[in-house]
Order: sequence, then structure tokens, then C-alpha cells
Amino acid sequence: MISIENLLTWLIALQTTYLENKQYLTDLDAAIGDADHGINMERGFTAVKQKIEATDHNDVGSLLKITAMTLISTVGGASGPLYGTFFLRASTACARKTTLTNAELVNMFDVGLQGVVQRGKARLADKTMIDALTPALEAMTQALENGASLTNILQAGTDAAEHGMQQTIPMLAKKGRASYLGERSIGHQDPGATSSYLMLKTALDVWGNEET
Amino acid sequence: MISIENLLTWLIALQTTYLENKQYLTDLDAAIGDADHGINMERGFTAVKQKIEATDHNDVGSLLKITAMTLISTVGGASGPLYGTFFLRASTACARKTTLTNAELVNMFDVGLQGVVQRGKARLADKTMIDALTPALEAMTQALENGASLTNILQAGTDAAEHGMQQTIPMLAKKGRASYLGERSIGHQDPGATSSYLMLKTALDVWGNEET
Amino acid sequence: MKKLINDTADVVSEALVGIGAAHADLLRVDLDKKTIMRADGPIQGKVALISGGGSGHEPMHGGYVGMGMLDAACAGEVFTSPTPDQMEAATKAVDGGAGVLHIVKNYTGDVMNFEMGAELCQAEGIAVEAVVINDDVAVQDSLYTAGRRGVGTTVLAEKLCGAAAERGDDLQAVANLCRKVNDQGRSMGMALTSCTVPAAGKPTFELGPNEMEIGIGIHGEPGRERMELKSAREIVAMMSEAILSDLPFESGDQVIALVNGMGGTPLIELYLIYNELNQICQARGITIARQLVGNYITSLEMAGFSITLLRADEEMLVLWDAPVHTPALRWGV
Amino acid sequence: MKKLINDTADVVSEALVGIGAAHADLLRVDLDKKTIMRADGPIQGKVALISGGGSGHEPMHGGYVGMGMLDAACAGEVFTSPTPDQMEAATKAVDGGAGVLHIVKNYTGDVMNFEMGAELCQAEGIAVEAVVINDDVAVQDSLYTAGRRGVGTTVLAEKLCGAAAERGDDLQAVANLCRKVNDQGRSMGMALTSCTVPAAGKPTFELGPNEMEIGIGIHGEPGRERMELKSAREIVAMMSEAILSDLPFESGDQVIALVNGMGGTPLIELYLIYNELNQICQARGITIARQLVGNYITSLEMAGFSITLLRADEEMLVLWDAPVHTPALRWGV
Ligand SMILES: Nc1ncnc2c1ncn2[C@@H]1O[C@H](COP(=O)(O)OP(=O)(O)O)[C@@H](O)[C@H]1O
Ligand SMILES: Nc1ncnc2c1ncn2[C@@H]1O[C@H](COP(=O)(O)OP(=O)(O)O)[C@@H](O)[C@H]1O
Ligand SMILES: [Mg+2]
Ligand SMILES: [Mg+2]
Ligand SMILES: [Mg+2]
Ligand SMILES: [Mg+2]
Repeated sequence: MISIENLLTWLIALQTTYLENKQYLTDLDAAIGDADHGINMERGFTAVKQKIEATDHNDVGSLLKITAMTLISTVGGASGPLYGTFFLRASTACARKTTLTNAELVNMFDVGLQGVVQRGKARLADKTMIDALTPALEAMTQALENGASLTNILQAGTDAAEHGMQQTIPMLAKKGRASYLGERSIGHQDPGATSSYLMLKTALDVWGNEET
Repeated sequence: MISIENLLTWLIALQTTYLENKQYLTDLDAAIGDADHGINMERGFTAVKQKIEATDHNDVGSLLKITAMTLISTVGGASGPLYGTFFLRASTACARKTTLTNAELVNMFDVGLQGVVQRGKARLADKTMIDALTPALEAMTQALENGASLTNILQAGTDAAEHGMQQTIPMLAKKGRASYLGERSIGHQDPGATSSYLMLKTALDVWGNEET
Repeated sequence: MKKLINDTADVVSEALVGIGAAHADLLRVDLDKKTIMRADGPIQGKVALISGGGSGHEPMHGGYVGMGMLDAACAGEVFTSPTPDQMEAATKAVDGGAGVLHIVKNYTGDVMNFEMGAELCQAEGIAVEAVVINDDVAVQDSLYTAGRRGVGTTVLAEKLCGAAAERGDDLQAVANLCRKVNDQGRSMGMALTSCTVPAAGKPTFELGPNEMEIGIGIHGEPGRERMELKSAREIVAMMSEAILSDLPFESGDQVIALVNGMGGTPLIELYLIYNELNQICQARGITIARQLVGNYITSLEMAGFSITLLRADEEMLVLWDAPVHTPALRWGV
Repeated sequence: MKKLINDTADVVSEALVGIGAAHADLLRVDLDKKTIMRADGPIQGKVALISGGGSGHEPMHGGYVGMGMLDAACAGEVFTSPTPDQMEAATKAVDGGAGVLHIVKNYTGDVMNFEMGAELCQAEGIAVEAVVINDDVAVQDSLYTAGRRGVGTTVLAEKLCGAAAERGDDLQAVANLCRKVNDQGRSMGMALTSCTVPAAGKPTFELGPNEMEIGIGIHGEPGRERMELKSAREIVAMMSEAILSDLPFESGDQVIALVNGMGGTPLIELYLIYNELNQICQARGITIARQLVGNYITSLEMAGFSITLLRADEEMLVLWDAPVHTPALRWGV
């Protein structure tokens, strides 16, 4: 069972994650983009942290909606609307909930991913964040169906996201800024796939111990 | 006796001198000026060479006047009017002459130097070309009075110019672009004093063997 | 990183305050929404024009706000698209009842953020049209990719559509003109040096002492090809060939030409480049009817330039010549 | 050296052809004498204004030729004064019978070459007045030295005197106004990077990754002091203190302010700097009545900026607002 507190812990931990990986993500973006992805993510989640720490929360849906709106209005770029849409859709899937079961958690991620796909219109192997998120969702869904524990579900998702992220290296970018590079986009890891992997990895780190 | 041919040889040799020392003079100017003195001198004397090689000459005065007008209209900057005035005044001292005695040669340099002083209004130790030219003139005049040979006169002038040039190193610039540096002009050799030294050195090199 | 700034986090807002103070007669700045607006807006009955994008391309877009051009410009962080709430606020602020045109450069971020901003306004009944500019021939166009970037044609579109709105054209007409300008405009850029995003603190890419990038974007994105530095003549020939053959431009065409500096290129070089471009056009029977030479859509301190050519009909020339009064472009007033 | 040029020897002439082609409606270029002239000159009965200097400071001076400003600009090699024969030819070409004012920046070379050019014209009976601009507070003034350099105030003097000539002031009056502008204008510059003279092929000086030069000239001359890079706030405070205390400017003064980029500084930084300057002036009770923010008197691709303040009376403001139509400054027409 994921409580609102658990969600808060995760969202706040994401700020630390993106702060620590600001340079790493920005360097990845410098190679095939415009050198701001880490800056964007850190700015967004620092704002989220400030916002959600300032008030009390008793509804997962509205917590995620605040997160979404804050990301939308502070990140900008491509990742702002995409992660913003992710959390906005996720929030609708969690409206008026105070806790989430494993199934509801996986569903939340799934609905969020659908939002990203709709907003960005990227397809698998276009070298974007969905190349990390899609296999992660498949793995988590599979683990859930197998009755795995939360830790194992998140472990499966994180591993798949990491693998998906690595798989972006040989890809030729078709969407986002990296697509302008054509052939030269090959050989570089996608920054957005990396930030998506880090999102799951952080969930695993903060929730992995607290068994449901 | 300096013939028109001797003068032509000198003026043409100056082109080689400033071409070979283009970088050196420009580097000196970079330290305390605007990094163009070598470029300016080379451009000017390349134009002079083209101009004077294109016609026959039978009057020292008009040869020097052509040199002056060419320098004035191609060099620009501070050194253009200064060296231009040098040769313009020198030309008036040699009007309708076909040869120059040692005395006439020294007088030519002297009249030229007076022109530089009038045009530039610099005083000794202001860290300019006159810090090379003035001691050179004194040494040449002295040598002439002592009845020295042309080679020895030029050797005396060249040595004094070289010494004067080196003496500009510790000077604080009061005129020209280097003066903007104030104290920071100290410790650098003046580019114009250097090009003046090279002018005498070239005369020594081309005339030093041809005794009068 | 050497920059004339205070805190990297404050660069955009402090520059916004500066532009507002320097052009108080023309502009009003909403610091909260990082938006520059015409001081005399909203203009009742006039179609309003909004553009925006990441900062670091100055004078674009804030320098083009004013009579005869934009009604508002939304500023994002450096090289980062502004956010939907900015576009929403700007759209509401400038709407004079005749609808609002969003001029959007084709970058995934810009397109999505403007889209979300427009959705918010349309939900409240404001008529919003969006035109996406995608004129960069350095990028291969395709239905299955993000497509071509929006670069120099954006400036020309803002001028021409601003004039059309000023004379009273309705939203559809202004939007159609914008699409036509986009259809007939082509650009390409190159760089001698990278630029440094203030918050990143180091150059986006590194170029060797004898290298250049051809087909560069305006956000320090690497270009399509890195090659040995060539003469201006060869570079302009290469770039104009790519531009001219793309539309294609043909003998007899009249064009508006923009020779644009990326921010760190001296004007003396831009005029030298214009000379090369002009000769190439003349040789092909193409007449440069109007031109801009200078820094109009920049990438911070990047050294490099871009060329934009727009095939212009008589109507476009009339709109070009119409009065404009903004910080960066001014004539006829 | 990475530059967008062909042969280093041709940079100035090719740029001149470019500026002539880009502004054929305004300008006529004499390539032989490397001079840019008003296409509609000489204007009979109007005092003519000529300026000039080394190239590499674009848009100065060629970009200021046109109605309401200069009648001609003589271009030297990069950072090298033009020659007397150029000034002679230009003076003769633009004289409309009311005499010619030479606006000369105080550099030994410029002063001597203009002097010789003026002497040649005066010998032929043309009335020539020369005013030497020396507004750079970074240089100590003294009777026994070359004195202060001429920098940003030159641009303001050309605008104001051009307007005075246009309204019919006679040569003495225009020259006196020019002296007054020079007396009341003060400037100072700084650099983050050196520039590279094309023919020299390498940077004039080297600055460490965390160093800046304060009191820089516009020819890549090193400044008076090298120091660690500071924030824009501290730099502007330091430079405005030097400027304000020199005249001195006082509470109640109205000024025309120029925040000028040296060629490689992005506009976003210049606006940020303007904000700092504006705050300092406000705190001192000094009103910035008019302003320019941009690249107006540059040093090739140097990164850095200069500030110019001119104490302006009402007449100067009227002259400032008067119509001007040149490649670089245009309003009221
Ligand atoms: N159409 C898209 N669909 C999904 N993800 C995308 C799309 N376009 C870009 N991205 C993701 O966004 C990331 C870049 O984000 P960011 O650098 O913050 O934005 P920007 O490219 O505007 O600077 C890319 O690495 C990619 O993963
Ligand atoms: N007033 C002056 N009198 C004599 N020589 C001068 C004067 N001003 C400058 N010079 C000389 O000119 C030299 C610089 O010449 P150059 O670099 O060609 O001109 P610029 O300074 O205009 O670039 C200085 O090194 C100095 O010797
Ligand atoms: Mg990015
Ligand atoms: Mg020099
Ligand atoms: Mg970005
Ligand atoms: Mg010089």
C-alpha cells in the first residue's frame, strides 16, 4: 500500500535525484540537444518540492495534480509538457484516493505514459523518454500479474527502464531536438529516457524497503 | 656618394625588412598598442616598392616625395603620417639632386626627423619612434663631423637607434596608443622605435659596403 | 564561463527589467509571467500576435513587440520554451476581441507548450490560431520526425503578419499569410564557436581551432556536419545552394533576405557575407528586394550566421514597408 | 583565427561593397577611397559631417551615414586610421558650400591623418572645422600625453550634430555643439575577451578564464587594469562610478545613455547591464531621458561593453528626437 506520505517522499526525493544528476542529464543533452535537460528537471522538481511541502495533502489525485501544474509552469521545453502531462493524467487516475495498491500504482504509471505518448506523438525507438517508460511499464505489469511484491515490481520496472535507456544509444532520433542531428544522433544516450529511468529508480530507492 | 640607385635599393630593401619583421613589429604593438604596426609598415612599403619600381627616377627629391605620398595614402594610423612626413620633409631637402653626399644624407635624415617631431609633438622619452631617431641623428652628426666613412656614419646611427629603441623598454608612454596604458606601458619596447631602428639598420646593410 | 550577469538564475528576469526600462514608451513587462507586451495594448478590434520561445535569441522575440509587429512575447528560460500559463496569460492580456495568432517555432517543446496554452484559452472562448514556422533546410523534413526547425523566417513572419494585423486583416487572413510566409521562406545557419548556456556553465559543444559546424540550430544544437573552416565565399555558396534548391527559388524571383549574426559575429563580417549572397542571387536572376543585415535571431554569444530567403510577392513587400515601431525594428514612424 | 572572410587583405573592401549593396537606397560607396557617402549628397547649403576611423567598429561609422547624421564616413584598414587623401576626397565630395565638420576620435593616427586631410582641403578654400572627441575616462587626461581616447560619445555627437546640420545650423554652430557634446559626454569600456585583427591572425591579448580587462579601448588595446571577473552589478557599479564622478554628473541631470556591446556580447547581457545602470542613475537622482542599448561602436568580436553618459539639455533632446535615416539608426522617417 502506497500512502500519500510515500508519494510525498518520492516526489521530494526526485528533487534530490535531479539535483544530483543535473550535470549528468545536461551533459547528455549537450551531446544531442541543447544542454538544458538536467537544468529543466532540477528547476521543475525544486518547484514541486517547495509547493508540496508548503501544504498538507489528503488526496493523491490533487497531490499529483499540483505536481503536474507546477512542472507544466516551471519546466518549459519538451520535458515540461511531457512530464506535466504524465502527472496530470496520473492524477486523474488517482482522484480522491488516499492510498494506492500495487495495481493502482502500476495503473497510475500506465495512464501517465499514455499521456506522454498522446502529447509527444513519439513512437517506440524514436529515441525518447518513452523508450525507457514503455518497457518499464511492460515489466511492471508483468511483475504485478505474477503477484510480485512492490519492491520486485519497482525493481523490474527500474531494470527495464535502465535497459531501455541504454537501448537508446544506438538509435537514430526521430523526435525531439536530437532528431535534427540525423545520423549524428546515433551513439548517444537520450537524456529524457535517462530522467525517466531515474524517476523509477528513485521510486525503487524510497519505496523498495517499505513492503506493502 | 649616394646615388639614386642606392636610394632605390634602400627603399626596396625596406619592403623586405618590414615584410620579414611584420610579425615582430605587430607583436610589439599587440603588447602596448593595437597589433598592427608591422602590418601597417609592410603595407606601406610594399606599395612604395610597387610605385617606385614602375617608373624611372632621376631626382632624389621626387623619388622621396613619391615615397612620402605613397606612405601617407596607404599606411594610415599614427605611423603613416609620421613616416610620410619624414619622407616628405626629406624630399624637400633633396629637391633636384641626383646624388647625396654623406652630409646631405645626414641632413636628409635630420630634416625628416624634424618633420616627425612637428607632426607628432612627442618629446624625448615619450616612448615613440623619436627615441630611436633622435640619438641616431646625434650619432650620425657626430660621426660626420669626425669625418667618418658612410659605413661608419650608418653604423653609429644604427647602434644609437638600437640603443634608443632598447631604452624605450623602461619608459612610461606619454604619446601614441601606448599612453592609454599608463604604468602598464612600462617594460615593453616601442614598436615605432623598432621600425625606425630597422630603417637605419637596412640602410647600413645595403649601403655599408659601397664606400663613397 | 565568462558572462556579464549576476546570478545565473536571474538572467532572464533582470534582462526583462532592463528591456522594460529601456523601452518604457513602447513596452510593458509582466515579470511574473515573463512576458513583454505593447504598452498601448490590447488594441480593440485588431488581431493580436504572440510569439515566444527560449531566451538567448535576443532581440527575438521581445525586441519585436510594438506597433506593426508583435503584441506580446513570452520569454522562457535560456533556450527553453516558455510554459503554457505564460501563453495563456499573454493571450488573454492582448486579445482585442479579434482573436490571437500564436507564431511558434517548430521545436517539440515550443509546439507542445504553445498547444497547451492555446487549449487553455480556447476553453475560455478566445479565438486562437497557431502557425508553426519550420524553415530550416539543414534538417530533413519528414512526417515521422520532429521536422524542420523554425529559425530566421520567424522574424520576417512577425513583421509581415504584424503589418497585416495592423491594417485590419482578420485572424484567418493573418494566419494564412503566416503560413504562406512559412511556405516560401527557407533558412540555414552555421557556427564558428559554440555558445554557453548560463545555467550550464560550459560550452554546449567544442569546435577545433579550424573547424566549423554547418546546419547549426539556434540553441547550440550541433549541426548536421562538422568540417574544416572554409572561406566566406565557399560557405555562403554552400549554404545558399541548400536554401535556393530547396524551395526552389527561381530566376525572376524577388526575395526578402536576412543575413543574421548568431550574436558573436562582427557586423563587418555580416556585410561581407551579404556581398557574397547578393552576388550569388544576382547570378541566378534572383532580386533581393529588401534585406536585413545584423543580429536578429541569435544564440547568445555564438559566432556564426544564418541566411534566410523569403520569396516575396508585391503584397509582402508592401507589408514589409509598412510602419513598424519596436525596439529592434523601426521605420516609417 | 576563425573568421567569416575571404582574403584578410579584402575584408574592408568586401564589407564596403556589402554595405553599399544592402543600403543602395541610402548610400553610395567610393571603393577607391574607401568612403561611404549619402546617396543624395552633397546637400546644397547644409553643413556636411564627416567621420571615419579604422574599420572593425561597425556600425560605426558607415552605419551612421544618411539623413540626419553623417554625410560621409572614411574607412581605414581594421583598427587603422584612414589616410588624408580619403578625408580630402570625402570632404570635397560632400561639401555643399556650407563647410564641412570633421568628427575625429582622439587617437594619434586619426588626429594626424584628419589634420593632414583638412589641411589639403583648406588649401583649396573649403571651410573645414575639426572636433576631436576624447570621452574615455579610463585614460588619464593630460596636456603632455595623447590624452583620452574617443569612444561612445562619438555616436551621440554624430546624431546630435547631424540633426543640427539638417535643421540648418551653420558650421560654427554645429562645431560648437559637437564640442559641447564632447565636453558633457563620458565613457568607459571593459572586455571579457580580446579580439583578433584579421591581418594579425591571433588575439591582441590573452585573458585568463576568470579575468577581465577594465578600461579597454575599442582597438583591442589592453585596459588600465586586469582583474578577476566580477558580477555585472559590481562591474557596472565600478564603471559608472568612474564615469559619474568624472564630469561630475549630478542629481537632477538628464542624460542620454548608451549601453554598447563590443561585438561579441549577447543583447540579453546588455539589457541586464542597462538595468543595473538605470538603477544606479535612479539612486543618484539622474534621469535617463533617452537611451541606446546594442552594438553601436564595436571592436570586432570582442566580448565586453561600454557605457556612455551624456548630460543633455532640452535642445539636445530635441536634436536626438529629430528624424534620422541611416543603416544603423532610424526613426521619425
Ligand atoms: N515527442 C516527444 N515525445 C516524447 N519524448 C520527447 C519528445 N520530444 C522530446 N522528448 C524527450 O525530451 C527530452 C528533452 O527534454 P529537454 O531537454 O528538457 O527539452 P528541450 O529539448 O526542449 O530542451 C528528450 O531527451 C526526449 O527524451
Ligand atoms: N605623437 C607621436 N610622435 C611620434 N611617434 C609616435 C607618436 N604617436 C605614436 N607614435 C609612434 O607610432 C607607433 C605606432 O604606430 P602604428 O601602430 O602604425 O599606429 P597606430 O598606433 O595608429 O596603430 C608607436 O609605436 C610610436 O612609436
Ligand atoms: Mg534540452
Ligand atoms: Mg598600432
Ligand atoms: Mg531546451
Ligand atoms: Mg592602428
